[in-house]
Amino acid sequence: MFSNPLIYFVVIPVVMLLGIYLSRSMAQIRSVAVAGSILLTALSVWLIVDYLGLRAAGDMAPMLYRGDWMWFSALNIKLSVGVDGISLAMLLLSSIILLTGSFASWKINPLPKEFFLWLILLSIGVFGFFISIDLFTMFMFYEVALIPMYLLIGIWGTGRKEYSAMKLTLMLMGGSAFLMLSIIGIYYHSGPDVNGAAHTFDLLQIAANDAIPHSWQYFLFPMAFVGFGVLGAMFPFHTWSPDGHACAPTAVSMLHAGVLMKLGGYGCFRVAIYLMPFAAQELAWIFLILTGISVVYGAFSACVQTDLKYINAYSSVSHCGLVLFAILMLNTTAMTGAIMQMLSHGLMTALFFALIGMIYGRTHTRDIRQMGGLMKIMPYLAVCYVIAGMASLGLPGLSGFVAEMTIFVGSFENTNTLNRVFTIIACCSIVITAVYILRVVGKLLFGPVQDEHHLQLTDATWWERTSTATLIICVAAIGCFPNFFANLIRFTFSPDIFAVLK
Amino acid sequence: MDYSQFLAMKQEIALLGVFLLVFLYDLFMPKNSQRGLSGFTIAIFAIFTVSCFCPVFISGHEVAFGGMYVTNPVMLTIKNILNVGMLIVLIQASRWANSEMQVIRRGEFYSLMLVTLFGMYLMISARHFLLFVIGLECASLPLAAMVAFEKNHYESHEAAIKYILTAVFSSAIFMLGLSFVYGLAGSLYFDSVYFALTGADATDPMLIVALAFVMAGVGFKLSLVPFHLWTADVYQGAPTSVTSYLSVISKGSAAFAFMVILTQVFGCVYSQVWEWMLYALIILTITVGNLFALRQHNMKRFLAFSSISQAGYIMLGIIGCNAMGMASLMFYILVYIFSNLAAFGVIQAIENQTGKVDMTDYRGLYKSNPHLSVVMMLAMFSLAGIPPFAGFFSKFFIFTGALSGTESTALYVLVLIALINTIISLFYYLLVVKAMFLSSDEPVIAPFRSACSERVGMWITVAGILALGLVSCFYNQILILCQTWGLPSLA
Amino acid sequence: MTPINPTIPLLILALPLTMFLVLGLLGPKMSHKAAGWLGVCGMGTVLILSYFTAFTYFFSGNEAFTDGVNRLQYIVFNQDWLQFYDKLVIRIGFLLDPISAMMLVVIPTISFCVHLYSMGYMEGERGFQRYYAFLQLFSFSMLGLVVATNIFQMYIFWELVGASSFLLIGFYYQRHSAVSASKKAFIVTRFADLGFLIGILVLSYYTGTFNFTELTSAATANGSYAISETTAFSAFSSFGGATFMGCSLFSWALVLIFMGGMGKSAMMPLHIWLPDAMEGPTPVSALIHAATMVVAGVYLVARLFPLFLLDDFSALTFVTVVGAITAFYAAVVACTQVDIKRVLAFSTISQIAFMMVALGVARPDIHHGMGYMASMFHLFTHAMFKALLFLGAGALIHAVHSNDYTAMGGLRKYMPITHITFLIGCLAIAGIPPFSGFFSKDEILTAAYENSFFWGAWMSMVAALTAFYMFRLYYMIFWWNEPDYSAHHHKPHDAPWVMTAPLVFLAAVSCVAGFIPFGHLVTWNGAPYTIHLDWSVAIPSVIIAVCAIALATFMYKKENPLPDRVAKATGKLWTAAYNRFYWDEIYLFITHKIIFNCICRPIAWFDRHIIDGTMDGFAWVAQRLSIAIRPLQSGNVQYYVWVYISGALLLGVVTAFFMI
Amino acid sequence: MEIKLLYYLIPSLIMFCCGVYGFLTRKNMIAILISLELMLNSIDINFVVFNRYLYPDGHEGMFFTLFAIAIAAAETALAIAIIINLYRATKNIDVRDTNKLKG
Repeated sequence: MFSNPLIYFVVIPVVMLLGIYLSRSMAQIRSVAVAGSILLTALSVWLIVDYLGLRAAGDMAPMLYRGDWMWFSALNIKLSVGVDGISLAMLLLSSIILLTGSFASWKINPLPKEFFLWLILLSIGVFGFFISIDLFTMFMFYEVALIPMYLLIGIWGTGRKEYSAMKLTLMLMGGSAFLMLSIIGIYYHSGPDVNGAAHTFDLLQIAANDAIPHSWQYFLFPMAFVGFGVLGAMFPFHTWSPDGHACAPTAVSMLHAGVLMKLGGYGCFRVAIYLMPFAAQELAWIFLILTGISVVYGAFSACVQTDLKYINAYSSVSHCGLVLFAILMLNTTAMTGAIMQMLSHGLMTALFFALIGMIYGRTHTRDIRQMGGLMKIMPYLAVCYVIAGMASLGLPGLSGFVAEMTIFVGSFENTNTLNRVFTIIACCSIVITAVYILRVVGKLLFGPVQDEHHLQLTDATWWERTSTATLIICVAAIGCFPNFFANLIRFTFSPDIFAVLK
Repeated sequence: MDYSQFLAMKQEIALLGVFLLVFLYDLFMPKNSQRGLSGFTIAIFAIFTVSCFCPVFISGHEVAFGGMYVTNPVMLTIKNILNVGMLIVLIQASRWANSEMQVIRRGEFYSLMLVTLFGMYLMISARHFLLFVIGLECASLPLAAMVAFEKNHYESHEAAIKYILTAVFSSAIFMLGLSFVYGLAGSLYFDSVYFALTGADATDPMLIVALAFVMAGVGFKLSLVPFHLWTADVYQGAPTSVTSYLSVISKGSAAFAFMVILTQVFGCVYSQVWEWMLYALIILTITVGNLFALRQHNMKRFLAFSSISQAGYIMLGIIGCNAMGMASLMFYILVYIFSNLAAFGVIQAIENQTGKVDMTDYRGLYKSNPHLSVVMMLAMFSLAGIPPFAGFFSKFFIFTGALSGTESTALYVLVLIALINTIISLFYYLLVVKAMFLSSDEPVIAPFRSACSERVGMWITVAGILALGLVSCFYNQILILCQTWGLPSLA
Repeated sequence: MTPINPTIPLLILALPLTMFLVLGLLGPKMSHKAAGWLGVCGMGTVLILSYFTAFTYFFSGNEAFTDGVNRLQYIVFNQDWLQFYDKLVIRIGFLLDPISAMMLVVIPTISFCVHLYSMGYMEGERGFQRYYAFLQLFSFSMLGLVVATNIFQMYIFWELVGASSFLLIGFYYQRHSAVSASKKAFIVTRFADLGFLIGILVLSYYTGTFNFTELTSAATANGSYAISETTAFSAFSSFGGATFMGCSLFSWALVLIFMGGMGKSAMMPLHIWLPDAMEGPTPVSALIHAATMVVAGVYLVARLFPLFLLDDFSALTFVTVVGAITAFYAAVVACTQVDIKRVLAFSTISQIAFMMVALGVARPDIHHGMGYMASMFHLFTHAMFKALLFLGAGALIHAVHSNDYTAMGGLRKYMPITHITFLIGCLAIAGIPPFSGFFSKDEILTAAYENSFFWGAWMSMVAALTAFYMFRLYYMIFWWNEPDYSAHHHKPHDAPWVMTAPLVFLAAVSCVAGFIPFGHLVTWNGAPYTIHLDWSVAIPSVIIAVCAIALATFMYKKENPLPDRVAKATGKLWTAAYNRFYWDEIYLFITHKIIFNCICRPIAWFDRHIIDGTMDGFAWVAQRLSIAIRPLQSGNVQYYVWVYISGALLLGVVTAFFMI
Repeated sequence: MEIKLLYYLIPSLIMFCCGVYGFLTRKNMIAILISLELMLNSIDINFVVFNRYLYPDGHEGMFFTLFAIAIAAAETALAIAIIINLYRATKNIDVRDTNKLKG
């Protein structure tokens, strides 16, 4: 079992949990967290390199590094792991954000030990989710990732934290209620497994069987899509996002917006569309409308917010909406773009939240009307903010651009009038994005200093610099060398693997 | 008469032996060594519990007394599950039982408890309604005495009055239903009734009313809505040890018995009649239980309503009407015992120390008593069905069990309603977590070290919460047993 | 043999980018001087390299660049950057053809001048290093734009120039006006780029390619590409006559792409950002908002010109109309402004519109597509003299510390070099021979008259206005009445050499650029021809220009009440022109009143109260229900039993009812 | 005159209903206990007559009745004990006053 490299994505965090539990000082906690997440990052980088090598050598299996261990034999529940380029990209994203999040929580107070314990428990859920290809295991990890949010926001958050934490948890659990039903439904219509069992939770097997009756797909697809869509902040199930993000502590916002929301998009294509191609084709239009609304609606809402985190949360609604939107276009290019958008948005929004946290930590306000001219006071953070903003509004050379362009080009491939219309509507979001990003940049960073007291504030410390610089480098890396990532992702979206693309 | 058939009842007989030992110890030991009673009881009950897993108890399908009594490995297992729960309850109760107030009545407490367990054994193993009724009464009447145990507390008396009156009323209803069944089927043997009803007209109003009354009678023990109203009052008024006993052991046995009755006696009229009745009961139970639990402040009362809604989830296992449903039901009971007892363990520890049982008293508990609050949190997460704790698995399996082998959309809708209810339940479980962890107030309860027995109880329950789900052998084993031995007569 | 070492073009792009990164990351650690000279040297190197490249292209006569008759397109390198699917690939490459080679001359020249000039102009400014970093970023983006091998590369760099323009306009970030101007510039051009993007999507969807070489030209034997009407026609026919809202999709695509050009080139109605963009440092205005970036729109249309030709001329007509209206509008507004940079800004708008009109009226059958050549020619000469004018204006502002020409007057005595060079610039733009503007503008007018008399006359009128407002400006600054300069701590004087040297150089170029045989170098299909001045157009336009100058002289040479009287006499019209015909107000109304207040706010409200309210509503309902059913738990055991028995009976009765 | 099954069942039903009615309306707990006894006894009648009239071959109903009587006795004894306990504590056995636990 431990010869499979993927298992270490769960094992390392578990060891980290133990290490942090045994830590006696803040320094030890930090070193465990940082060392562990560096290890995870290194592991995912190594796996990507190795994966590309295997693919280049002609390995055409849909998933590599497969491992299957029977768990609940009676229900044919297995602990199966396996990754393709998409999961690898997501693993890399998660480990980078965990790393930068650890740096961003360098001085977390109070209860640092508990904070990191929960944070890493959350990351176990995330990593586990991305490596699993067994629906049950996947779902289990999915829920593991959800619940630490409650405590992380509730204890270390700010503002109306108890309300927000509760709302977030309940809404996400509401989504997973639909999801659970859908998963059980899929299970009972999955068709036989290779080992002779009547039903299976194995994603690849279910997709290969393609045995879910069409009438059931009509029922199960919306369930699964809405279930994951809630986490993907799909309109109208997105309202947990602004409140939740606004109240969460920095690292949690980072991890949540950066990675956890990606679980939604990932699940949508990996479970809903992958397993139920028929319904995906038939019902895509409903969700296309919803996600199309998400895209512009989030952007318009962000235009009038005054709280930095709310702005970013609504912007996340818009950008994550674009992810789901692209997935629903059901063609290779758009879906590749969706994954790139996930990566891009993950990094970019983590950067945003990190910066907002750092600014908030200094000024103790997130209201843009009470701040101004920060460029003069904390140039490093301000420049980073501008870069994040530029990435968000899709400046070439940064990650947002390549992702959005891939999505738009891909979406336009779809000749359906509705899709076309919504593609053009979604395109409009790039203008609105520019509006709200520049509004913030103009008010917050530029202009005269609003508050005399702010003049005393200091610029970023070394750990904050590390955290933000890492993210910026990643954002720029995707933006400058998109083809590497596109090729990593595209393999999965071939008609041989994704029935819906036929 | 062939006395060898008593051998089939070896578990019951062993339990009676335990009962007698405890009874005699209480009767004949000098007063100065009375303090050893609880330790003695725990010890011999632990031996009994462990030995029940030994091969000597394991047998195939055995029948005694002309088919009135049946045992098989599935029943052995459910009894073992109850034993484990009982053991934890005993351990947790020992501090309370050793307190000055209870010293003189300790013997009765243990004896009565063992007798109720004996009654539950009979309920589980009965294949004749006479034996079943005896078991039922044996399981519920001594409980009334136990509820009334806190002689100096008015609440205890009121709870006991409510319990005994409702219990008798419900057994009257139950027996009225049985009389109708007898009138229709001419026998009280489960299988005879089953065969008699096989050809019967399912729309016979007499049958339907009989069924409703039988369901009401067992539903009382399970506290299904609308037969649940006694629950909260009794749970609140009873001594906490008794409450925890009521909420898990008594409920667990009743759930199993309910499944046996519905599937093995009325199985033939399944789809026509009781399926819909059960749907209604489940939806009502889960929803009403949840809604009541939303606004409770007394922890015991809160857990009472939570246990009502949990009973609704347990009922989902019956719907599948097959081995998987049964296994899920048993597994659910097992996990529920551990989770709920963990919660009650914490409540008891705090109540014994400070006398506080209100949720507002739990504010800031993490600051003063981190371990207790972590145990409580795990219990709440497990009850709410959060992975990786056992509750998640039991919930997932119970839903899987409910939907196994069905294409019925109505059933999916039912499960969806149950799932949506989990959100409400999550809300109120999180309220407890919120009080303990999120509140920035100064803790109400000062730091203290709980008694050794309480800690042992908590360790066991926490181990259960962590291990029962993640370690797959428990469920796998139960399911295999159920597939081999459970529900033979059903399609 | 490769016709050109690919390292050189690569360096042309890589060097400014490297400089940007170096100056951006290490700049704060450097001294101002070091950073400035690093930037200047970097740009100097780029200048040399691109001159080398351009001259190699034009004059080496290599068969990759010309097949003996026509000039060819040559791709130096073309690297895959992002693949969408098998055919549709974004590449980053380097295309050499007449117009890109011409731009390779224009951009580094102006950029270098500005770099040098800024050493003096920006001396001691906070963020000096940052300024140079941004200049390098801009140069990189602009160069990348012009050498783009495919439309998506162009779009990428198009966005990048937009961003660097944003950063440079907002350079004085503590000034509100600068911040809002930069925001406006970015958002308006962004809006235009939306059209561009959708245009690209449509075009690439039907033609299946982004590459210019596959859209407009065909490969020749030696690996180069020649403009080919056949290829363009196949791109056109790949649309299969698809229509949308009554117009062919092909027209839509072109018009949408042109919309991007309208934004960048400040055509009506997307021109509003350019005058405000003058909030940036003046050298930036010279570089970005006069000479290079703003002509990107013209360049874009020129790039896709073969496609525009195919669209039954309807897209070209659109271009012409937009250009003509803009030219006139901007000229009229320029006559009334008092801020010298604004006058120049409107003049820029007007001149770019000239180029647009030139493209719009160009037809291959009229004088070898003369309009195209004229447009590019004007682009070239305009870049030089407009940069000159802006840099001159910068020197003036540097001297008197004000943009407003009421604070100026009689400066000819104090700043002789500036005065002479500025005058040359004015003469050039007014179209007085032998200055460069005369030649290029004359070609445009000729092309316009060839197309139709109406356009010719219209543009002649605009040319007259141009001469008038430029000399109004000139007189107001250098003559008119001398204000009291003693308030300043020193008298105005000429700038240091780093600032005057570029002025002199550009003035010299403006004097001689008109004699460049442009027709031999830049034509729409690469076929060279010789330009002949059409005297029937040239002589009247010179006369008109002289008359306009005379009028300006009459009105503005000495302080007199005539201008005020004229202003009063024209009344509302003058006020409207002074207020730029209220375009800004209209935009403000639309964005703030309509979009912000009628869309964003309601949506935000809707989200908080309706959507979120619904979610909270569920919780509220649950709580209310919880309260509502509370009496059920009354505490009375008889009541419990009552519920029990009625529940049991109901269960039975209802079931029985449904069963029977 | 032949005595039919129904002649027994109807009084039994009436008895049961009286019991229920008594339970629901009496204030005194002892009276409630008496009502419960009525209900239980009516069930006994049911069993006996069913056995006698419908299934005269066996004795299951009879046996059940015997056990039911015993159980009823036990229940009553226990209930009375608890009522006495309550009476000692509060000097009041009005069922409507024992409603402190609610909500």
